[in-house]
Amino acid sequence: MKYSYYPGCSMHSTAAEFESSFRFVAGVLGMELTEVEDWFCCGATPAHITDPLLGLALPTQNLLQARPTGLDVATTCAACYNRLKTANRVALEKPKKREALAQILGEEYKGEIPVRHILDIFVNDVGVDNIQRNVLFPLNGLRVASYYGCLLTRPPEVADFDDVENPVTMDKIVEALGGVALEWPFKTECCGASFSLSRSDIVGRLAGEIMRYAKQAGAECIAVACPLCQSNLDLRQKEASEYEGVEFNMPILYITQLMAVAYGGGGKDVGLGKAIVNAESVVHRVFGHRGSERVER
Amino acid sequence: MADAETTAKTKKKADRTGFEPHIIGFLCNWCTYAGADLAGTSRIGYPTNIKAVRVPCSGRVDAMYVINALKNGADGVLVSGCHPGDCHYNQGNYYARRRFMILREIFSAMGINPERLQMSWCSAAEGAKWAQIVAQVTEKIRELGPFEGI
Amino acid sequence: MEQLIQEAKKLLEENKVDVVIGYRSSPLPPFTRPAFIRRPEDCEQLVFNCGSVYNLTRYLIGLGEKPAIVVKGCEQRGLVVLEQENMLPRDSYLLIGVGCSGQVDERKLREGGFDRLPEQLSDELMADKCLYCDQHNTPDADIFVGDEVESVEPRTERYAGLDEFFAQDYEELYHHWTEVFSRCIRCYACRNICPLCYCEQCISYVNMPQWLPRSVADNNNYLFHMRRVLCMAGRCIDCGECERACPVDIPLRTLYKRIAQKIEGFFYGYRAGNNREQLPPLQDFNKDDSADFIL
Amino acid sequence: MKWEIKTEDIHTSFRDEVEELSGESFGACYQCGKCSAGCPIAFAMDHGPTKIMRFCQLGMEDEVINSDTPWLCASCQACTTRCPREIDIAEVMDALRIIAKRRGIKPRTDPDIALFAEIFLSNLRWFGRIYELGLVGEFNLLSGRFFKDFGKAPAMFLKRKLALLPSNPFKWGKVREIFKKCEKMKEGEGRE
Amino acid sequence: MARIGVFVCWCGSNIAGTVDVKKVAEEVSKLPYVVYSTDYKYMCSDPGQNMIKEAIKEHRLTGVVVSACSPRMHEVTFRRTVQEEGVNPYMMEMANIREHCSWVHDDMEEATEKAIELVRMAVAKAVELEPMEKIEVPVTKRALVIGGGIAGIQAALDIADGGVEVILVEKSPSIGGKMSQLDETFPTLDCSQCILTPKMVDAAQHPNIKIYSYAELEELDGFIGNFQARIRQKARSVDMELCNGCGDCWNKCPQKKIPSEFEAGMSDRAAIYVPFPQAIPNTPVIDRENCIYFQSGKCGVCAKICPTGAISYDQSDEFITEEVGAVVVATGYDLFNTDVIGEYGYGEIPDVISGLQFERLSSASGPTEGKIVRPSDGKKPEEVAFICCVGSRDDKYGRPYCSRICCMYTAKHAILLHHKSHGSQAYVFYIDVRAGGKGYEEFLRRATEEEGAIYMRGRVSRLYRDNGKVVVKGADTLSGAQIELHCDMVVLANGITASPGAEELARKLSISYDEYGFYSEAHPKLRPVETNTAGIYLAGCCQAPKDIPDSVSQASAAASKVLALFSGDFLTREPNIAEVNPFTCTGCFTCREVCPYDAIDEEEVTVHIDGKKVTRTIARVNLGKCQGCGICCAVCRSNAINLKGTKDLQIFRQIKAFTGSEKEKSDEPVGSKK
Repeated sequence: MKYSYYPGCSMHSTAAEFESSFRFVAGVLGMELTEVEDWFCCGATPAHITDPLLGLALPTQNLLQARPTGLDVATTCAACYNRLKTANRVALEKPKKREALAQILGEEYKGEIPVRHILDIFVNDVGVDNIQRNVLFPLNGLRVASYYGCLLTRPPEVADFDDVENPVTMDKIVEALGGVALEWPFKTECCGASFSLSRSDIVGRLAGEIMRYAKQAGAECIAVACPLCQSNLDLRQKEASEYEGVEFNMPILYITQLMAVAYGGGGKDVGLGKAIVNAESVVHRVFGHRGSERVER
Repeated sequence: MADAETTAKTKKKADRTGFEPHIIGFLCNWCTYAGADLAGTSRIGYPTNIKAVRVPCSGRVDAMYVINALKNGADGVLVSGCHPGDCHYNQGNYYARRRFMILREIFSAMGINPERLQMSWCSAAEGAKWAQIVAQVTEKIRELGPFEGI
Repeated sequence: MEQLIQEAKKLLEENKVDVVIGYRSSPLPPFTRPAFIRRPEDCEQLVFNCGSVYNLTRYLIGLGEKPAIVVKGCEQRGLVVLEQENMLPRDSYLLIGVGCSGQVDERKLREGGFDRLPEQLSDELMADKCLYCDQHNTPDADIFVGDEVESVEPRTERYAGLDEFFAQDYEELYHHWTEVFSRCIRCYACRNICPLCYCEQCISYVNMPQWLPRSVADNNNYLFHMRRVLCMAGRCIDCGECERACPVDIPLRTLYKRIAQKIEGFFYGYRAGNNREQLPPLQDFNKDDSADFIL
Repeated sequence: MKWEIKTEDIHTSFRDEVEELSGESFGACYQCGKCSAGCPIAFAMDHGPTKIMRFCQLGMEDEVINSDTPWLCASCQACTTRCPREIDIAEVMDALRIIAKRRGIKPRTDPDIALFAEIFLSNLRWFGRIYELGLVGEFNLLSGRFFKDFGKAPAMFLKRKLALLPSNPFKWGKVREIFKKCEKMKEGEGRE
Repeated sequence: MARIGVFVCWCGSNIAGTVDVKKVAEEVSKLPYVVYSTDYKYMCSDPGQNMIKEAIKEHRLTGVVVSACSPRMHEVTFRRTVQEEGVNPYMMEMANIREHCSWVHDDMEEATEKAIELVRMAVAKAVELEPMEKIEVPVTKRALVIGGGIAGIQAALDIADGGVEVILVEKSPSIGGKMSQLDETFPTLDCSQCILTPKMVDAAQHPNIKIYSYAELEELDGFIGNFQARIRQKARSVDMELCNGCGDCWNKCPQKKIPSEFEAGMSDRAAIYVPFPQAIPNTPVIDRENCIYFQSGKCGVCAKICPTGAISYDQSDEFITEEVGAVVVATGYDLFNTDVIGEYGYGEIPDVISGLQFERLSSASGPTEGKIVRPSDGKKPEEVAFICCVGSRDDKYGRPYCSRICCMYTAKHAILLHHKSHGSQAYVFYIDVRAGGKGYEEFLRRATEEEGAIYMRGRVSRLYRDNGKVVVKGADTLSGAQIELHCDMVVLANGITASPGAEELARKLSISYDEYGFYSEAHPKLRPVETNTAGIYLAGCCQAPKDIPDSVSQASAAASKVLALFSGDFLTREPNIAEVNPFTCTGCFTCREVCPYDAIDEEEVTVHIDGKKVTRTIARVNLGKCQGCGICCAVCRSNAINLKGTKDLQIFRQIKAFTGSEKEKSDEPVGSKK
């Protein structure tokens, strides 16, 4: 299994633990990753809400840079995934825009490089059986609310690997790791990450509701697959708690971190200590008190 | 439209010099023939150049009819049927469309101006459109001049 | 060659077929003649080479015997058309497939002043249809004999030169074709050799009404050939037999191919004989067909 | 809010402008309200997305471009995903923001929202990848919230969540070139 | 030798004002075969018609050309005229010199010239006309009705009352259809079962109706008046003669955990079952897929317990062929499958139910005996939301059309909730309320004014669970508010979709259907119960969504069409249909590919070729099916198929006559332009 890997900006900074745990997990599962040469930011939401053409040109150029390898492009970040997939769709379906882009980029891109989110790769290429086979430390019935966020499955014409209203890929992985995947209603509700810095009042309410429902379902932690979701839910937990009037203390973990834990990854790989909300409770649930040393200090 | 009408009405034969095309029209019974009847009932004038042959469906019109019309001295041929989706026989006009699309290509390839074969959709409610079609086709064929082929 | 003979023998010995239709050598190598082999011992006569130019499928309709037939890749498309037109069910013959890397063009050989073939059949002497061939090995064969031809890159485009030729204006084209067709002596060789001309009574014989005047005067040849183009539209597989058979060298393929080219463009890439499931374009329609020419 | 609409108000070029930019057609909207019903941010908006769509249908430019709604849209695409007429409402919101910007209008209740996008892009333009400390710092500086999130920064440094220096150097000339060409194209459109 | 008479009509000044009719008559008299020509003021008047008759006698005319108005106006008149004088009616041809000439041209010289040409063309055709006889097709006076819902029952009863035998085929074990599942019906709130069951009994007891329940149409051959229907009687595993319907079998059946189709899954049934107590016939069937005996070979309880020995495990499907002359298709509809709308969580949230499930909850014969309770815990629902347009007017789910019944049944549900669950509050989320029927608007007003339903204009975006309640994320576009309700139960007003297998049945019947699987009527306005295949009629929701009164009306309309068809012993049809020349037909069947009516049959003929006898399969036109479009003729390469009344030769003559004579050359040479 060989892939081009487009990490996206967050993976090299705020989501360093996503990067490290993903690379560890990829190694365990036998995925070979080649980073897209000289990749740069996909422009995320700000680019396309400012200038739609710019919002397409940036991801398209990245895909052009990935093209020589001929491999599927794997991405971890939901926003990057959405932008790259959209670029593909435009290249395939909107010849006028494709031409305009070719003019800007000096090269025509026809949407030939498949863009895949790692959840898609895990469940559909690696397979749940393989994910399960490699487990060394089962999650011991850890109750996990899988939170997909808004961009991973929307719009369904762009993001097409899972059900748009009730996605299940992450839940399948959690179950395979020996955890309990919780049925809860806010899997795809927006957490307001785009207002993370500018409007913490909005974010407080949105994140608060998500956490309330997770808690209601009995979650011990929330699993995410997007750096923006993670940092937003993690960083804004104070505001969320204030809005709901409850102290949540809800660890927000990347699904790859949970996988890395179950595969026996070292502290550096797992990177549990990077979250602002302490994730020690999770480690205790899996390893008992022996596991404390796994948390990187 | 208005122009076509005035052309038809003002250009009395006596005033005209030059070429008057002979055009044969194959009209489907259910739409175009009825549309032409409506033009009559509504007294919408048009040139006399086209003479109609009533056929049940534009799908009935054999490509050989068109070829033979030209062979026998017509300067142009018009095939007119129901609008897509309105064919009395559901699909005859679709077959006709393909047939005459190809026939026009054969004409082009063999050196006959494909514009000598015209095709139109005209419903039973489109009397005015029929008059316009006649004027338009007559004008087109007039521009092409007499056909002296085959 | 040996395999062809052995297989043919087997078929006849086991009474699987009544006749094997193939090629046998002629006094004018490399050209061959059609062979109808009914006895196993005659199978030795069978050959296949670059002079096996005939399209033998012409013999199948109304044969009245169960045949096995040697068919080149390009000609197999004709069998598909005949099957679509209910003339020849697929199970009525056994298809002996061969690999063909190109056939010699008699006319080019003649015009080139060769009295015999050079060792290697060069592109200059090859039939036009072979230069763009993308089906060197008979598909759908019941028995394949000999070696498959490795894929050879087509030397020319399928419709090479047509756009340039037909860029002439109508008047020039008209004069070209009237002149060309004035040579026609109405021997009907083109029709008689065509594997797809199987009408019980050709329309050119019908006289009530007389669609096609029979005399060669009055540009009637032009009319006859226009009707033939019409007949071939969406059906011609470009086996080239009509042109080969024409005693006065009328370039009929130019017209047939031009229409095939247009049909491929108009009707979603349709190519006669490609797919038995796909209806021929004039027996089919699509609501979204182009309506550009309609007033 | 406008209480009176006259013929001349309806026949403005505004609707065309938005349709052109977004590629969506307002005729398709039958005002079922599903976009407003499912919008996670609707509580903070002055008009729900359904109203905005209606204003666009009627060419009510002032109401639309002075509304907070497009600025508050989180681009979560819940509306787009669920719209029974398959209208990309999120795309319309993007278009409205761009048009508001063309008119030099800033979000009324919270100008910072626009600011964030601007800073993000200038970061992207100069560094190719997003240099997050720079982003937080610059944003707080410019928005006048010097000490906002101040408490969080040390924690994030300690956890090495915020990189101190821009990410590894690489050929970012291409990025600037894209920016320039896109701007040129936009100017070209403007002149037409 | 043809002897043609030409009659030029003045039509008062309508023609004579612009066309020199005298000159026309004179000019055409010079044409070959024309032995008589004249003109008259009103050809269609009695004296005019008599003139034609006289001339036929006097001049021994074999053919007549009437040069007057459009044939669409008076063709029938003049055909009758010549027929009365012993000339075959199809030997009359009209030249349209009014609509196509005098009314659209005003230069007399030109118009006259054109009129002469038109008449010349008509004469040319008339020379080649052939006598034709109307086609008489014998009619089998029996009807097949497919589908035993209210539409099928009504059609069957009406036809049977007309004295015609009816075969009624129903695919489920009982007739009754969807209507039997309903509680009360809008807008009068009369009990559905109370009005339906008497009709079901009538149908069962009618001497002219034969019911095949648990049966399906396998194949339909033939054509109008002469269909052969092959019916598959699925194996019931119960002998209908022996069974007395005592019910011991289904009471003792150990497999009782199968969701009941009739109760919309709200309760269970046994593997041997009658769908509901009033079922007709009241004979159970064994659901073999769920029967322990059929699945494992062990059990056999029902056979042991049956007092009459009616259980018959070794029954197999039987095939019956019935001869019928007409078919009424009344296969009904299915409810939109709400599972696909992920945001509504139907199937996952137990208290989100379908409209039909609400009917069963509310029905006195339903699983709760008419007590409205929520499925999750059996408690009374205090707050109930009703969501309209679920799977209707929704392009996203491929259903852009309005299902026409949901607005009204939702209003009914709100009223029933108010009646049967006191104090419960109904919230109705709608986009537009469509209440176009008789008494419908008043019924809606009743729901809001008297029964306290709160209507909110907005489509609901999402439903999810919160502490035992269902959260409804909605909106009210009238106030602009976003709405979040915590409800006890949510009822989805499922829209109507085509019944499963509709396309397959359509192919068997060779009728057309739209992109949603609803059957296409022959004309959307003027032929709403016919299909494009003669002899096949439509009733009820298989054609498009409709409510009970509309379904019943259409069923009665279809029945009257059938009875009209059966009013004579023969079906008379115009003779202008295609015919095959067996000598020139090659048997390529290109004609069959293009025929819209499946009217080309195969025929074996033996001919001599080169002294050898050869048997060939050639085309033959089916007299019952051919509608005379002539598409086949135009695609036939050997022109072996021809259309009577528009034969190649006739058209060819017209072409020649148009151009053949003095072709006008222009005064100036224009050159040989191509």
